[in-house]
Amino acid sequence: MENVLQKIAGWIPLLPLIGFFINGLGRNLLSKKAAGFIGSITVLFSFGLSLYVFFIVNGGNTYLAHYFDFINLASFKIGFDFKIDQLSSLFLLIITGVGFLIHVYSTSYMAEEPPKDFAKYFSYLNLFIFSMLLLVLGGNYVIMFIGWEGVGLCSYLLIGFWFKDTNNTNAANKAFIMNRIGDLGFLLAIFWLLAKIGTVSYDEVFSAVNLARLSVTDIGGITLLMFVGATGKSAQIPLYTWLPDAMAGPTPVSALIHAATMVTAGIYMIARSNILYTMAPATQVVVAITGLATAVLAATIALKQNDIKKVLAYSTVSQLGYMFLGLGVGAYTGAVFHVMTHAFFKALLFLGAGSVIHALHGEQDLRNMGGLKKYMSVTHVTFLIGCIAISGIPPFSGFFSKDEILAAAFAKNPVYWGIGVITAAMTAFYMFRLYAMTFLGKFRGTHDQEHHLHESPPAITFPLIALAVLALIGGWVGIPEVFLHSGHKLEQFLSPVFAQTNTYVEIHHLKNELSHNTEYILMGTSVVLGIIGIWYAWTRFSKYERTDLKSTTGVNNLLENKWYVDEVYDSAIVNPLKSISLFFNNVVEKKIIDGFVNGVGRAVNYSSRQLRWLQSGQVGAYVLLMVIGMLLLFIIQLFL
Amino acid sequence: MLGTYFTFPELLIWLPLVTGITCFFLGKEKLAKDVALIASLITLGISLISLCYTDAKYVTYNYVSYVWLKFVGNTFYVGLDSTGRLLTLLTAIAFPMIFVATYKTKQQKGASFFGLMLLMQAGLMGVFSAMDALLFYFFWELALIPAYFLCSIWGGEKRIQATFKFFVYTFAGSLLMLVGIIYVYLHTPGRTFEDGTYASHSFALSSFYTSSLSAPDQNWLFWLFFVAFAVKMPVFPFHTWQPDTYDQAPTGVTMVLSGVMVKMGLFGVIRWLIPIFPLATLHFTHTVMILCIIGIIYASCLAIVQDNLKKLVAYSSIAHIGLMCAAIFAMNEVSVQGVMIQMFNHGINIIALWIVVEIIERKTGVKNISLLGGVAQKAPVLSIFLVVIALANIALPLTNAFVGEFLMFTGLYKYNGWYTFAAAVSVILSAVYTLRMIQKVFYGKTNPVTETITDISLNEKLILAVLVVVIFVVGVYPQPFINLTKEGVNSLVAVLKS
Amino acid sequence: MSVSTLVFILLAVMAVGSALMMLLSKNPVHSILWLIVVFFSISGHYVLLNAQFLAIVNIIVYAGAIMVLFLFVVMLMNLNTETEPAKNYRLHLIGIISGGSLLLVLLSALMSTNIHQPVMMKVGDAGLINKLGKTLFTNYVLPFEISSVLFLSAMIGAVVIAKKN
Amino acid sequence: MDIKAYIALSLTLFTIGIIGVLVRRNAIIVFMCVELMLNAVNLLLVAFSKMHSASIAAKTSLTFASDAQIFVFFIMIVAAAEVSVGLAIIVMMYRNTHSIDVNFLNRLKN
Amino acid sequence: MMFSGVFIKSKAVPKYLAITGITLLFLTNGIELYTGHAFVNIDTMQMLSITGFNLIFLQVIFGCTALFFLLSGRDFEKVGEHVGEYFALIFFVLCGVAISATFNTLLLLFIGIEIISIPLYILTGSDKLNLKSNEASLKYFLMGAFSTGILLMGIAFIYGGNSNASFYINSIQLGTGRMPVMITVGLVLLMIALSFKVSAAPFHFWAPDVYDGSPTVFTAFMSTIVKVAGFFAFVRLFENAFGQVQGQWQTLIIFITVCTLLIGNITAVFQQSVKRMLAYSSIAQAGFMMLALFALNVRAKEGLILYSAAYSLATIGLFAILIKMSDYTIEGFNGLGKTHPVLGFTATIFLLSLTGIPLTAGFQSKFYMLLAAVQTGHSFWLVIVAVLSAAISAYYYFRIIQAIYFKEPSAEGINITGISPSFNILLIITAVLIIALGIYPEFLLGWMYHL
Repeated sequence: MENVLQKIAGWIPLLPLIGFFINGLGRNLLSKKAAGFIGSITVLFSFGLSLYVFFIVNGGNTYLAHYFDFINLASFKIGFDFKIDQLSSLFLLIITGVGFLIHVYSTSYMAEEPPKDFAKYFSYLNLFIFSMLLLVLGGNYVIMFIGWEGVGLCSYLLIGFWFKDTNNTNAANKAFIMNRIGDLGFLLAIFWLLAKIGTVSYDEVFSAVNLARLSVTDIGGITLLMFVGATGKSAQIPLYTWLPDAMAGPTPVSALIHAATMVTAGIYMIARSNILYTMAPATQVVVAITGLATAVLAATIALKQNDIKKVLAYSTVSQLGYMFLGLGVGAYTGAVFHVMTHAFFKALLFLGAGSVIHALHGEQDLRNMGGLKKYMSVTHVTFLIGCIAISGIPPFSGFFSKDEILAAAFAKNPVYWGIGVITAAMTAFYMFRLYAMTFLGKFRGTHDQEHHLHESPPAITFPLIALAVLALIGGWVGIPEVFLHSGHKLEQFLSPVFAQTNTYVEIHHLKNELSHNTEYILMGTSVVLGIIGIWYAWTRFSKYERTDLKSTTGVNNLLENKWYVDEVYDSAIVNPLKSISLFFNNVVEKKIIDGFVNGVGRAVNYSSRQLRWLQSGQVGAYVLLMVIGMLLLFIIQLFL
Repeated sequence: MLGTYFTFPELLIWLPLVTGITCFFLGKEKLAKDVALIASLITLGISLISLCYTDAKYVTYNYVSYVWLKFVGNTFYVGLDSTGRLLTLLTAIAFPMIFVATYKTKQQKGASFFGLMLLMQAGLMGVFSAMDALLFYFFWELALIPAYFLCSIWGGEKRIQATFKFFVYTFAGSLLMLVGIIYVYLHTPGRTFEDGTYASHSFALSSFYTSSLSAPDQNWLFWLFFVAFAVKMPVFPFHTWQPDTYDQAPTGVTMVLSGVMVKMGLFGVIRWLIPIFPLATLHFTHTVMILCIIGIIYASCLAIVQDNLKKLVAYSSIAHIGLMCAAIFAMNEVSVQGVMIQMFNHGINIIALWIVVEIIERKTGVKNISLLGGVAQKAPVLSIFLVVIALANIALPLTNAFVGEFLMFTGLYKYNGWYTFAAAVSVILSAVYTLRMIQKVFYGKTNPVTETITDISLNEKLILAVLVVVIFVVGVYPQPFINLTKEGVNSLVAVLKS
Repeated sequence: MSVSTLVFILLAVMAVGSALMMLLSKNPVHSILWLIVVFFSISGHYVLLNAQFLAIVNIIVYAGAIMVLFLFVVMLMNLNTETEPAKNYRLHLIGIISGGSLLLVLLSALMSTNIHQPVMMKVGDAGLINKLGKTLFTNYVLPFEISSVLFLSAMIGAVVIAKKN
Repeated sequence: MDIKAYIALSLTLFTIGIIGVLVRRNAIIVFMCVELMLNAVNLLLVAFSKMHSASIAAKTSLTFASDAQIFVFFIMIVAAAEVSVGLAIIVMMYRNTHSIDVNFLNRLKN
Repeated sequence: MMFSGVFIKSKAVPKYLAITGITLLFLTNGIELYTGHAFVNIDTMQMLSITGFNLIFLQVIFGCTALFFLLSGRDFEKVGEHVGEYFALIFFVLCGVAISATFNTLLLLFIGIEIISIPLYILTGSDKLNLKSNEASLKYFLMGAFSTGILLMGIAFIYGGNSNASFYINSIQLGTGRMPVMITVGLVLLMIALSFKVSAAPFHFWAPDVYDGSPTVFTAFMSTIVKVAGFFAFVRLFENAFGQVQGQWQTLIIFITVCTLLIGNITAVFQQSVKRMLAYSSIAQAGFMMLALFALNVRAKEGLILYSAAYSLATIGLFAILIKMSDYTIEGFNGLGKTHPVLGFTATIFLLSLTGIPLTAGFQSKFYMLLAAVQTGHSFWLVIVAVLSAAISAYYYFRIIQAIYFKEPSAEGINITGISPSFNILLIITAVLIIALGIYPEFLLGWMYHL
């Protein structure tokens, strides 16, 4: 069993890698069909393997697969290990599953690309799957970091996929650099761990012995640095601005990387090191507040966006905020749960949006859409499901996960809950604003667009349907206690992962239980607020007409310009860096240092020119100088 | 035969030296080119073979010593320890790469070009295998002089001034080192030679290690040596010769300079500075580190605003070297191990980077980032290679540089967290300038300059492919290299423990 | 205050005085003549020191040969009139000062010490010609031989230089 | 008679010679000043020889004392040789430039 | 040995005879060095001391002179028609060198130096119609005579202070503790006079002008052989006579050394004429040789031998090339490497050696000097000054190398006359000698300990 697991676990990431190589090297030879097929099939296979692994793990046995020594020194040893347990297997399913659907979707969505780029696209996509799997499978932080940077690279490559346009490449650079900042935090955390306890493998780090060796400041510092990493990857304040720009990439990419999988890496990491966070309450507060703030901020911005993908992007950011809130208040299961559901409905929404954009030949502005209901029914229905799910209306999946987080937040601090619920309402509002502006009313686009309007091909609709189903039922694995005793299958499934935390919580009595009534009340309020949001959006935008008069109240500008965060960053960080570099280059380097070096040479030249005048060419002068020299010597010798 | 008549270090030194001298007399460039290529390949073969004989029982294969200058107790004493082995391997790899990569580029008086190149190789080999201070100094200069001529004869338009600065700079540095060597020499115990003659002092490395130097002496001698090495590396305030020289030198030479020659400085620190002046080292660690870290950030910032592709690479190299130097002075097993492996990796990466830069410059005739763009459309293969190499240069995981930098940072962190934080900023900055370069050069729309550019030829593909393979092999499975250098690391760390 | 002392002082004053005159006189011929006076007084000193041979040689070689040679050259170039252009007085001042201070330094150094060795006067046969002759041709034969080389070279040199071409 | 007197005297003459070399520009005069210096040396040497013969007359033979005088003799020889060459040079220069001002020829400088 | 020198010089004959003469001299000297006893045994009353040290030095001198004759013997005709006389004068100088290398009494030192100087006055002025030459010889003569006066004054005081009244340099009574004032004064005067002869600052002023003014052939001769001979005399005198009170006069030496190094190197930087530049560089090299005087230990003596060989060879070779050239400015060398590869290459070797690049004789000599200086164990900063000035020297030497290799030859090319194959071969031989000395100097130094 063990070595079977080892082999299988090895093959899961290996298959996409192989796909990457085939597509990457043979991209001039492969036809589109072949490339797409290879790309998808490899992922499909690894999805199958993941399922297998999942069932084994569900059987209760986890396994640490050691392949070879990555780095092996006297003072520490980093193995190339895979950790196969509940958490990783769950993520495996999400990644490969959603990944596969999106591959299929892409085969049709990217069809216009020339075969070369088509193959390139799929190779990138496979590479991404590979790195993501590495990230979640990694048996220690270093392997996780390898995947961590790998996904960053892939998102960079895919955002800049259409690199002829400088905006895209700018967005790509921004994404990579912001991620890099986060990665730095992560890296430093790893150094810290190595310096303190000389190991990075999960099992050893979380072993009681090593935890005992870590002081409070250590844990606090390490967790904070890791969280910095998470903010980079998962687009939290202050490093979230890259995600909206990342929408420059192809839509499936946005669905896969920037909604379903990569951006949840941060959550995965924190969930993975849950015990550390549980032991660092200060960090938890930071995480919770950051998450909450991000959720609110992003939601507010999303209210005013007119680019369909931008809206979704901001909603992603805000949902991620939710997850972090969950992590911050210790509801790790809830966070992971939300990751899952979010993966379903957000991928769905993005793909739906993609389908719309595809139908409108790249039109992304909501104001030029509307009334698509009658043209593309499948997309419309699935999209609607997605919207309801995200708005947290039971029994759709979003409800359960979001509710769990909110409940835990309330348990920790009612204020969290209050803000969270308001955000939820906003979410409902802007999602349905989006829905209404897209599908309701009458078409506001140009005529030939209207002419070509059509439902998307099956390759696109099939994933939509699949995801819609998941978005609908995906939440039922986590039915809260209040409804159904031991209905929370997911919690039971994941409990081994969070066992340490739970025991710790037990010991220190950190958990304060909520009575069932309060839970009912909370749910009720959130649902009601959600519905209010939906209703308001419906009434306001179902008959939306193009109006050129812009409402120019301060708040409006603020929101439309995303709180001017980008501008602030530019003026606070980017430009200063540029100017100081220029200063170094033009002043310090050229003038001071090099100036000094050349100055020495010039000094020699100058003194040479001066000394020449001693050589006056007149015997009298020479003798005089000699006599003075004699005088000097005598004085030195006789009187000194 | 091996071990009795010949030893690896001798072969590695004499082969390039002899072929180099012969090259001068082969009039025709083509012929000289081929001879040089073959010779360098044989050298590579030898150094690869030598990897199989690292074991202690092969000591006669790896070490040899003849009496040379009896009066001053100097011997021709060369040997391959683990550090030296790694760097000689790097040298051996570098030259054939360069010869193949620049195979197409014609230069007048080619024969002497290749002759000088081989002489330089001999010098480098000598530096890395010399076990005698005077010998070390000889080779040190022997490596410098050909570089000077190569740069000044075949360099760019401002070559003479740039190279001259480089020369005087390094020459002054090494003279100071010479004085230092003499001073230490006079504090070494006497020795009797194989043939019975007695010298009151000796230049042998071993007796240098056992020299009786008081702490105050060490403190100023340290700087005499360090300046020489710092100029070569170069460390922050002594670096100004480098960008100009790299910019002006012919690319083949630049590859050697940046790929191998800078390692001379690091190597010198590892073998000649720290073990001889342990007290002073401990005393000045912080000073040096702060210099290095300033250098890292400073150079990275400069790299951000460079328009000249070559200067950009030069500054990035300064940043990397600064990190290595800092890591050496952190002086724990991890950091030194990192440096060892990184010396090799940096060599590979920067050479690969230069090859790409050279191709671009040759194809477009410009080296200004601002004038380029859209190359990726015209030369996709080239751009893929560049992206890979550039990412290796910024130490992305699974590339070789990641291993080195990871270890160095870890070790540095063990030494002092704050330094690590400061130095690690370069991780971000390096991403900034590298991506900027990729974007400006390869992405975007094509312009008149890049319209006509064609993709790379087979031999270039071959070389780059080899290098990329090395990059990934070391990046994914670094353990063999770590084992290769372990012994050296331990010995060095042991010196500092005591 | 013996008579010899008196003579010494007289000769000393004479030597120094005439040396100064030699220095100051504008006309080369005059200064040559003054120099001859100096030589004579120095020879006087030799006599006083009972080194007759040197005294004689001094007169013959210097005053006789060398000075005449000088005189001859000067006449040949008929420089007897004032030819030296207006001098640079600042330079002179510096020269005199430095020279004087050199003298002062040396004197102060030498006089401060307590060397009070008497100089044997009017006695001792060291300076007599037979003694010198013996020594010269026994102990000092080698330098004597070598000096011939010197003369030879001087001769050839003079020829090379002076020969018209 | 104390040796100091002689030292003083010859040093004075010597310095006068030096000053002459410093201040005069007529080559011949300068040369004469050099001769004066030599004579000062001669005088001093003779004085020293007598001094020594006074001090060590008792102990040893006086051949020592005559060393110095021999030396003086050689000095004269050399001086003579020098004069011949020197005057030749001066004459040559006069031939070419019709001047014996030492500063007249001033092509070589810096 | 000496007399063979005297003997040959007496008939003034053109080049070939001279060469045979010098080779004869070389051989006799060599044989004597090898066997250890002279041909003509004459009782010199210990006025000459024949030791391995002196003999090896003379060997070097004669060797260099032979090479000098071979390389630039032809160019004597350029100067004037008295070729025979020139050779004769050079032999006189050699005789003087021999004396001043082996002298044992102050008298012979004085005479030796005079025999060196007087012919040099002539040689300097031998280009009679050239005013520069005249000026040079006049300056040289006047200042030389002046320094002779100082030398004599010094000797006089030494004699006066020497309680056992003699001129033998090893019999000077220095007393215990601080040496008597008269000796001190004499010593300083001697030091001044000899520094003048070896053109050490601040008594170097004559050197640039004289070297520049005199015919290049003779400049080559006197800037090398004569100078090192002066040094040899200097070192021997101060080692044998005042060795044990070194501490009392080292300050002066340090002062002189530093002045020489700095003034020589720095002033050389700006020179445009190679000839004049070499004059200054010779001063700079003198500064390095002064280090031997500063150290006065075994290494110093070995270093001095090595230095005289290395420096003379390189400079003679360089001058031999320079003589062939029409214009002496650095631009004159432009593109020499292209038009005359052999000349260019050898010139580069010579320059590298002068700079002190390893594996050339120049490095070994500098290395020995530094070694000796450091060995003294005090005033280390002097050594630092020395190496820094060496770095400066690289600056001006390499300007010529740059001209040779990196500059394009001027349009009409370089007009160099009278390059015979034999000349090239000789140059190469010289270069090879330099390299050989650089690789294995002990081949030469071993002879020191042969006797």
